[in-house]
Order: sequence, then C-alpha cells, then structure tokens
Amino acid sequence: MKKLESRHWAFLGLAIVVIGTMLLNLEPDLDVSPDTIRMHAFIDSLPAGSIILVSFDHEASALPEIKPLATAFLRHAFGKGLRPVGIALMAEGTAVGYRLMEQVAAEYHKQYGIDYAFLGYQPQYIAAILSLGESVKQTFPRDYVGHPYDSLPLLREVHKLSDFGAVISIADGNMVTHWVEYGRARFNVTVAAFVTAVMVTSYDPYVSSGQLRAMVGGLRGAAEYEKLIGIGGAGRRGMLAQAASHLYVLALILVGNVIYFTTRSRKGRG
Amino acid sequence: MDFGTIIAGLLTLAILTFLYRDNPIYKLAEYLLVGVAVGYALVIAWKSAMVDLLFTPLFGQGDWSLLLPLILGLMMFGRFHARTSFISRVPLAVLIGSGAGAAVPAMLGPRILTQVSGSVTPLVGTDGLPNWSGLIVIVGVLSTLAYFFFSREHRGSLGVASKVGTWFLMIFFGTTFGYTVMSRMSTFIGRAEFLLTDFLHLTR
Amino acid sequence: MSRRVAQIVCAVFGVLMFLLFFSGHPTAKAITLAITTQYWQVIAAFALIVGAVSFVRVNVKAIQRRQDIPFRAIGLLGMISMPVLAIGWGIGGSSPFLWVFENIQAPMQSTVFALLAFFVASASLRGFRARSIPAAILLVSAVVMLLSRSWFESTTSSFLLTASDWLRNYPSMAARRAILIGIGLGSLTTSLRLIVGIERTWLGGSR
Amino acid sequence: MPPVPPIAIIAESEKWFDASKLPLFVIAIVVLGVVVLLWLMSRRGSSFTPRQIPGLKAVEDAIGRATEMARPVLYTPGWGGDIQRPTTIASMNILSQVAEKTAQYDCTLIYPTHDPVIQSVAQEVVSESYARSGFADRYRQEDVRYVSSSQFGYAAAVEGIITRTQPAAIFLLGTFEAESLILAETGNTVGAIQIAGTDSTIQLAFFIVACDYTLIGEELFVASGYLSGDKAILASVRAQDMLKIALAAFLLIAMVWVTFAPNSGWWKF
Repeated sequence: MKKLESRHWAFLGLAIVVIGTMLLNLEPDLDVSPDTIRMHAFIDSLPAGSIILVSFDHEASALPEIKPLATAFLRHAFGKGLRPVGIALMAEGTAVGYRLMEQVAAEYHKQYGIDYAFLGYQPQYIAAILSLGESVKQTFPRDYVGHPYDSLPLLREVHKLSDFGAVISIADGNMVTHWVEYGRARFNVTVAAFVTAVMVTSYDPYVSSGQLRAMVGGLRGAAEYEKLIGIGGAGRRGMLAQAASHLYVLALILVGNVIYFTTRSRKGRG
Repeated sequence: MDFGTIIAGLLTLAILTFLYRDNPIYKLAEYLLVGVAVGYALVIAWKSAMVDLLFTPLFGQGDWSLLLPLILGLMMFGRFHARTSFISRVPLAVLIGSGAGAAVPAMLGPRILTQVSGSVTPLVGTDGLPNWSGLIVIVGVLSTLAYFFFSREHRGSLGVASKVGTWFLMIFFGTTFGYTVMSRMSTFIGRAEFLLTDFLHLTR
Repeated sequence: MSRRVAQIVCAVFGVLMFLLFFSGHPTAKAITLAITTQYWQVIAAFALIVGAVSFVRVNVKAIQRRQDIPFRAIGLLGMISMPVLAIGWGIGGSSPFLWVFENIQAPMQSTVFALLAFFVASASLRGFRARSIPAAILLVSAVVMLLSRSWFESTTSSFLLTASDWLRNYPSMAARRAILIGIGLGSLTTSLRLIVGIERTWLGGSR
Repeated sequence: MPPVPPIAIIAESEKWFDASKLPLFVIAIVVLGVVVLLWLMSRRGSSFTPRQIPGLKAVEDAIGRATEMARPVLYTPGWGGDIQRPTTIASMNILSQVAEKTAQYDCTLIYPTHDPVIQSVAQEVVSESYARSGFADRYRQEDVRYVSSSQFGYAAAVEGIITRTQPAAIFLLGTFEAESLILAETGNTVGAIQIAGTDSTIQLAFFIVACDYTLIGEELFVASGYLSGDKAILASVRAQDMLKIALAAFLLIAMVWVTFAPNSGWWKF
C-alpha cells in the first residue's frame, strides 16, 4: 500500500468531520435573517391559486445549494396552493427543474397541467424574457413533455409575463439581473430570487433599491427558509456540517503554520 | 432504491477514490464522464444551434441571410485534413475579429472607466471629518495600479507604492479565499447528503 | 494568401462590431444580435463536430496501438450513445438520454466539483504559511473571513462580522478594482492590436 | 417605494450614432492612436524593457527541467474562456513562446482544452511555432486535444492527464472558473512546477495559494511581450502604463473636485 501523505490525512479529516456531523442528524436552531423573513412574507402574501413563474436559471453543478433552496420554496408554494409554472433559461436547469417540481408536487398530491406545469428550456435568455413578455404561448408552443400549450387548463389562464403573480428566479449566475432589467423594467412583473451564496453580494443593490422584491441565498438561506415553513430539509442538516468544515479549514491553517514554524526553528538551531 | 440511484451512487464513489490516488476505477469513470459529456454537448448544440438557429429559420422560413453563417460553419470542416485546414482560418477570423471589436467598448466602459469613477468619493465627509474608508479605497486602487506599472523597475517611491499594492492584493486574495470556502464546502456537503440519504439511507 | 484573407476578415468584423456598439439604430442592433447569436453559435456548433471527430480519432488511434483499450472503448461508447439515444427516443421528460444525463453525467460532474472541498483542505494545510509580511496578511484576512462565517449569527461576535465586512468592502474591493482596470487595459490593447492587424499569433503568423 | 427608472436599453436613442456614447468613442480612438504610434516608434528602434516579472523568469527553467527529467509540459487555458475573449488571445501568445522552446528542447507539449474553436487556433499556433524553430516533424496534432465542453468533464480529463503523464511543468494560463484549484492541487501532487495566470479575480486567490508563480490579471497580457520581445506587445504595455497614469490623474482630480463641489458629476461614466 502506498504511504499516506499529509494531504491524505487532510482529506480523511474533512470526510470524517462532514459525514460525522451529518450522521448526528442534528438540526440546530438558528436565527432567521431579515432577508429570509421578507421572502417568506412575500410568498405568503400571494393569494392562494395565484399562478407564478419559476425559472430554473442554473447549472447542474450548483445543485448542492440550489436543490435545498428550490425544494424549500416549492414546498411553501405548493403548501399554500400557489400554482407554479416552471421554465429554464439555462440548459442544465431544465432536467433539474422538471424533476424537482415533479417530486415536490407529488408530496402535495398536485396534478400536472392543473396545479403546475413545466414548459422547458429556451436559449437566448434575453430574447426569451422579452418574448415571454409578449406571449407565453409563442415562446413555448409546447410544454417540456410535448403537450400543446392550450391542452393544459393551467396554461390557458396565462397569456403574458404580466399575468403571473411573480417571477421566482432560482439562479447561480447573472440571470437575476436580466429578469430585473428586462422582465421587471419592461413588463412590470414582480421578481424575487433564490441564489447561491457567492451571488448574494452581487444582488444586494437590487434588493435595497426594491427592484428585487426579496432574495434568499445559499445553504444557510435554505436552512432558514426550512425553519420558517416548519419542514426540515437538506439546508438545516447541512448547516452544522458547513460550520464544522469551516472550523476544520481553520484548524488546518493553524496546523500548517505550527509545522512550518517548528521545522524552521529546528533548522535554525541545527 | 431505483436503478438510477445505484448507478449514480457507485459513480460518485468511483470519482471520490481519486482522493486516495489514481486507479482504474477512477479512470473508467473519468473516461465515461468525458465521453458522455462530449455526446451531450453534441446533442444540445445540434438542437439549440443547428436546428433552432440555423436549419429551421433557413429552410423552414426561408431566411436566406443565414446562408453566410452556414457557409462559415462548413468552412470549419476544412480542419478534417491538414492540407485544407487553412480554409478554417476564415470562420476563426470572424470569431476573433468580432470578439475583439465587441471587447473594445466593453473593456473601456464597464471595466475601466466605471471602475475608476466608482472609486471617486469626497475626501471629507459631510460631518467635516476625513473620509477614512474612501481614502483607503483610493490608496488601495492607486498603489495596486502602481504594482501593475511595467515601464520601470520597482525602486524608490514606485517601489514603496507597489509594495503597499501587494499588501492590498493579499487582503483581496485572503478575503476571496475565505469567502469562497463556504460555497466550496457545500459542494461536498451536497454529495455527502446524496450518499447518506438517497444511496445508503443512513439519514433521513 | 489565406492568412491575408483571414486578417482582412478579422479586421472587417472587428471594426464592424466596434462601430455597431455606438449605434442605437434598430438595424444596427439586429446585426449585433445576428453576429453574437447566429454567427458565434453556429460556427461554434460546427467546430464542436470537428472537436468530436478529433476526440474519436485520438481514441481510435490509441485503441489501434492497444493502449488503454477498455477505457478508450468506454469513452467512445459514452460519446456515441448520447446522440443515438437522442435520435431514438428524443430528449424529453422520461427519455433515456435524460436518464443518462441525470444518473451518470450530472452525479459525476457534481462529484468532481465536490473534490474541490478536499483540495481546499489540502491547500489550506500547505499554502497559508506566514513566511513573509504579504503571506501573513493573506493568512490573517482569510482567517478573519472564515471565522466571521463559522458560527451561527447569534454567537458570532459582531466585531468579527464588522471587520470582515469592512475588509471586503474597502481594501479588498480597492485591489479588485485595480486588478479589473489592469485586465481591462490589457484586453483593450490586445483587441485593438487584433483589429488593426498587428497581432497575428493566432494565425500562427510570424512576428 | 420610488419608481424604478427605465433601463438604458429603452431610453437609448434610436439614431445611427448614439451621441451619449461619444466620449467612449473618442477615448477608444485616442487609445488606438497611442498604441499604433508607440508601435511605429518602436519599429524605428526606440527600445524598451519592462520590469521583471518573477513567474516569467521561471518559464524557461521549468521547460528545461521537464526536458532533463524526460517528462512532458502541460499547458491549458481553463474552462471559462472562448476565443472571442482577449485573455485567450494573450494566452495563445504565451503558448507560442512555450511551444517554440519545447520544440527546441524536444520536450512533449500537451494542450487539453474544453473548446474546439480554441483547439483549432492552438493547433495553428503550436504547429507554426514548431515549424519556426525548425522542428516541424516534432509536432503531433493529437497533443492539442479537445476533452469535452463540460466544466467538470474537462476538469476530470485534465486531472487524469496530469496524474498519468506526470508533467514536470504545468502552465495554467487563461480564464479559469471553479476548476482552478482542482487542477492546481493535482499538479502539486505530481510535483510539477506550476505557473498560473488568469483574469478571473476569484480564482486568483486559489492560484496564489497553490501554485509556484501566479501572473495576476494584467501580467498575463504583458507576459508574451516580455518573453518574445514582440514590439507590438511591448508598445501596448507602454500604452497601458500611460493610460494608468492618466486614469490615476483623473481619479485624483475628480476626488478633489467632488470634495469641494459635492454635486458635480462630470467624472461619472
């Protein structure tokens, strides 16, 4: 067997820390930030039966953060009786979005075509948003599975972007900007977003200007949202592992420096 | 547990074995991933570029302006043979030229001028006290720019300025590293969640 | 000869795109959109076919040389199966194409991404040593940032949060600005050289 | 809540020349003039050597070391860029220099990329560099290879190539995204000298921590001029420095101005 090097120990330690804390199955109590409260209140304020557009604007690699966020949100939406219509403006969001909506809808015994629908993917996101503003049906003549637009009762109730109660973008990149700058500015639709942690600071200015109605970010945001809707999920389970992994990285930095300074002082003496 | 989850779980473990060292199981997973990803990209490009952007409007709706991109695209096929590969230089020139032309205003506007004017703040606050944070920003921007000054060796006052610039650079690198660790860790937490919950059923 | 033609094409498209930016006319916008979507994407799609063919060639050659036969075969099989599945059963909701993407490609991609967490750990062990003043500054700012985000908000001292926010919003942002300006300048002059034709390396051209 | 002003796209004029963009146009033309003028001057013999950049001194040593150890050199431009991006062109310029040296030393150069367009251009660049050093026969087209467009497919492939071919020198020069640290740490385990450089500000931090030398942002654009002595690039470097002085002056004047006249806005872009 090959000799284990220091990096192997570092790897092993991380695996133990993360898996260990996850196996504890603890869901720590946490303070909910005003951002998350604002989003929750906004979704709550939509009347039951409202049709909302949910846009999956992310890649598959962002799933660890996106999935808990989207799941918590969809649970809230379906639980409240909102009727989401899904689309994707990034290719990899298509399959992910379709599956997620299918799964959460099943938890709430919702029916495809009546309580929710999924339209699929359109490339050229700016063109797609502009075109949705004019006509949803022309942008997506068929849904993702191939049904003609008018064959689904839910879709017969919406014609253009402004008919939706809100647009919720679930994003790991710049797409929220386009929803705000085109969707909101031109067609006056309310936009809110669930985003990965790295994107939060980029969108803060939009939230404070009111262009973005509400925003929730990262695994932490998912955990807080789960707390508000009272259903545990991947977010809260991941929180403890997240904090533990940070402390672990700090410990590694410390150990690295201790090793460096002890070997250096030994060399200095020798 | 469905078949898909078993496959996904095994492949997840196969990739993770790389952390110990390279081995045939990882290698097999790697070749499979690369192959499938090339195939996936082909299918998506065929549908979203070839069919939706080119063939449907060109042959379906008679938009003949698309003949030019079609010809340029076909010229790429010159690369199939060493002796005809020179033909592909034309479509490459289109991409490089138009990219450069688009980059000039994009770089000058948002990249350079907006960044400079974004740093402009009054030196004294409304309360009559010096605007320390604004001053820090200005010192940081100018000293880091001094670090990027190439025409002279960094000695004398330029040397001092560029040294201060490296300190600012280090603060930037430190904070980005610290800040990004959070999202990097969640990538593994996400996979661990999949393995423990969906694949091994150890947590709920 | 072909280099000359390519250079002229490069210059024409460069000047055209540059000028189009300064026009607000609907026709100008339509041309910009046509170039950046149709031209760019269509040429890239044809190039992808060339790339896929070269991928097949490299692997077939290796198999002929009897190198890594099982691995190369699995790679080729993976590549060919995707278009075959797509042609046979489509790419919609419950197609086998999507099944392969969801259960083979996506999990492996996210696991390669997850390796990053481990590499962050090994890099932290090795790369953050306070060898010099700049290295110490790097270390301290990373530690402040990490500490401020490690506990739950109620227990994190507000001093750390303030310090980390200040670091990020002022000194760190200043350095980032200067880096962006520098990159902007480098990109700007590189693009200008391309347009006027004094940058020819991409043609394999001599200096 | 105050009404949100309409976005620029709607407010924009629909004239053939949008007058609001005039300042940008003028500045662009002036910069172009400066670059071309300095280039013409340098062709007449006004010489100029830029300051030392530590990572660049290491380039030749790294290739020499690879040759001595009979191990290859690996060069990859990252997953984030395409050929339309000026950074990719800057990376091609450095590639051309590295390829000339590997040709002379008869050292294998492996170039994996995620983009078939970049692959095509790199093949032209490398084959021409080999021909220029007089060793056209040493060039092997399949060493410049396309390894899948997907980010982590590319990362896995390059990771595999690094562990199996054990390159002694690794050049990570171009636009990188999250794959940066995966590649840099894998390169570390095989003990390669690593020279990185990118315009992605977030990834710079990871390269600084994990690589031997890192070209920070603009240094990547300057590097090829330094390595080749190419007069056009060196003229650009000087132009960039002159612009930096102008920008610094602009910034200082605007700061003083706005201190005394807080409502002025002439400096806004």
